[in-house]
Amino acid sequence: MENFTVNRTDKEDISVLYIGGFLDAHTAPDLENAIQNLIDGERYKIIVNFNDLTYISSAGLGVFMGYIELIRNNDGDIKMSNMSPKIFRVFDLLGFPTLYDIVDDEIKALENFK
Amino acid sequence: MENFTVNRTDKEDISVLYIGGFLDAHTAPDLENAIQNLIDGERYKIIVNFNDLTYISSAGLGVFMGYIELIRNNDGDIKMSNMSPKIFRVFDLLGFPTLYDIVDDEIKALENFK
Amino acid sequence: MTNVDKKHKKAKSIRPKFEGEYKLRIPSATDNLELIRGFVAKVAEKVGFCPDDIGKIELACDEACTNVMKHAYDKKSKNTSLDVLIKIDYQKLTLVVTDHGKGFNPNTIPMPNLKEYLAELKVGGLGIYLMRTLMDEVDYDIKPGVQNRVRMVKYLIDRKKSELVQ
Amino acid sequence: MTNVDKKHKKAKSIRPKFEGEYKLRIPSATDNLELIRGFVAKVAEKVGFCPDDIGKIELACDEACTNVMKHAYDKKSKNTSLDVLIKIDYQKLTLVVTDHGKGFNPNTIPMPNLKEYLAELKVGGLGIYLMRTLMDEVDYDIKPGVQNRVRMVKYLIDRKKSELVQ
Ligand SMILES: Nc1ncnc2c1ncn2[C@@H]1O[C@H](COP(=O)(O)OP(=O)(O)O)[C@@H](O)[C@H]1O
Ligand SMILES: Nc1ncnc2c1ncn2[C@@H]1O[C@H](COP(=O)(O)OP(=O)(O)O)[C@@H](O)[C@H]1O
Repeated sequence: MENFTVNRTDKEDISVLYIGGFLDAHTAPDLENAIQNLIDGERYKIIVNFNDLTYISSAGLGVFMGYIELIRNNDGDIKMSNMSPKIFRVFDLLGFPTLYDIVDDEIKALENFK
Repeated sequence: MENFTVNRTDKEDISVLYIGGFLDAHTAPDLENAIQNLIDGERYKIIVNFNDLTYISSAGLGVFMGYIELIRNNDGDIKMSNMSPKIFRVFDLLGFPTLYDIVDDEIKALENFK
Repeated sequence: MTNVDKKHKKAKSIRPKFEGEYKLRIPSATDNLELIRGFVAKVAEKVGFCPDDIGKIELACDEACTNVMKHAYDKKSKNTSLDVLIKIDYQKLTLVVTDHGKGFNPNTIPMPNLKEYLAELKVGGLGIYLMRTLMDEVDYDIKPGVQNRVRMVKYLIDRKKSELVQ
Repeated sequence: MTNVDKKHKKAKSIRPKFEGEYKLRIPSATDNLELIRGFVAKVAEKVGFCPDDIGKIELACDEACTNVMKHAYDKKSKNTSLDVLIKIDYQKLTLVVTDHGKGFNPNTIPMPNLKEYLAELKVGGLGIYLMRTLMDEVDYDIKPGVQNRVRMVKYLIDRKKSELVQ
């Protein structure tokens, strides 16, 4: 059983991270590694597709907080798409939608990078 | 969440019980009720279709042991079909295949009543 | 026929008890979070909470346990454990997470001002805030080195409300 | 930039421990069997047992707990509880199910002769037989009214064998 999965697809200068399973204090380092890899490759335009994510805790939210400044300072962004209502509610509870571009699907997220 | 489900379909003089979920000491009485209802209606030709059953313990096996004699004394039988390998293994461990007619699918079970 | 009669007596069905205590003691390590969440969610489901509230209880419990795993013990400590107690009755679910670590003073932990927090792009410091937001009551009982507890309550009254709404 | 650096330090990853104890105390009622099975199965999965062996451990634990729920306590007793302890290390999983009920003498319980059993169409009496068949070691420690325990061991060596086979 895979607790947490992260798969990357590059679409020109934009990278999409597909995340699945649960993102908690145990699996957050896996997502950090994936984002760190993008940064090491100077790829700052990032879409995180939440389609297969079933659970998130504050440890998961913290990963995004940890990188957003650096990424934006490099003309990039983290855009988020395909969140289930359950996951969105946690982001919403903490006011994250004012800080992050959270959109319905990946196509919209790609458009917003144009 | 339904822990255990049992649905009945009558095909002429044969009744099929479709069981699903888990059959343990907690849910065994539900299966007993379903079989008791058949007996009360003098329907002794019974197929139990295990297709959706995910788990069985000895309490579940006991239900079949409790009725088989009465049913056979009335020219009936309990035939079993569509068991997953996991469920079959428990029956097998206890030698039940020598006592019960356990077949691959419902069609075969119906045929065996002819 | 007594023998046959005996066989036909119904298997004893022990009725669900909606009052009771469920206790868990497990190693204080993040790879157990999934296990704890699954357990707490099932108990919450048994009591009759709606999926939304089950999700809230699960998350609040995760946050409390994550805090124990991250903050309660020195890294060198061995055999560190964490207790989760779930008490259920008709009206409410009480969740008590206990550690035997160094403790802290919850009064000195300010609740984050979310706007300021987001503006400053801080990392962390959201756990206790979430717990207080998700649950109806949250209080701490800290005895450093002995027993540190956080007690959280969720009332089941919400069930009726949410059943009406949905 | 120290502030930014700080943020980028990796979240602490606390490594899975393959040694440790998991304890559960729950009300002695059959509606908790599912909860127990789910918990035990997850721990067995963590240790690395193959699906077959996880199923065996789950069933053996169910049988032991069902026996407590059916036989250990008088029907009138209130607040009756059952303990499940899972100890894991690299080589084996040990499952201890404890009740505080009336106890029994396991030596007087004959192992069923399966052929005879089936020929006589008996109901029940398969639980302990299953436990002994499914697990590598099973022993009882009975102190009526105080503490009655069944201890069952499953060795993880089977893992390699089954990994080779599959
Ligand atoms: N069980 C605990 N043991 C010791 N310290 C704790 C415990 N729970 C919380 N704390 C302290 O409270 C602080 C705030 O916790 P929280 O709001 O969850 O945010 P975070 O864990 O991200 O820092 C922690 O940084 C820690 O210092
Ligand atoms: N925890 C227990 N407390 C009291 N008696 C027990 C306990 N476990 C088993 N027994 C006794 O052992 C007998 C055999 O158990 P088992 O093989 O599981 O079959 P069954 O439960 O179907 O009778 C039970 O009928 C009961 O008398």
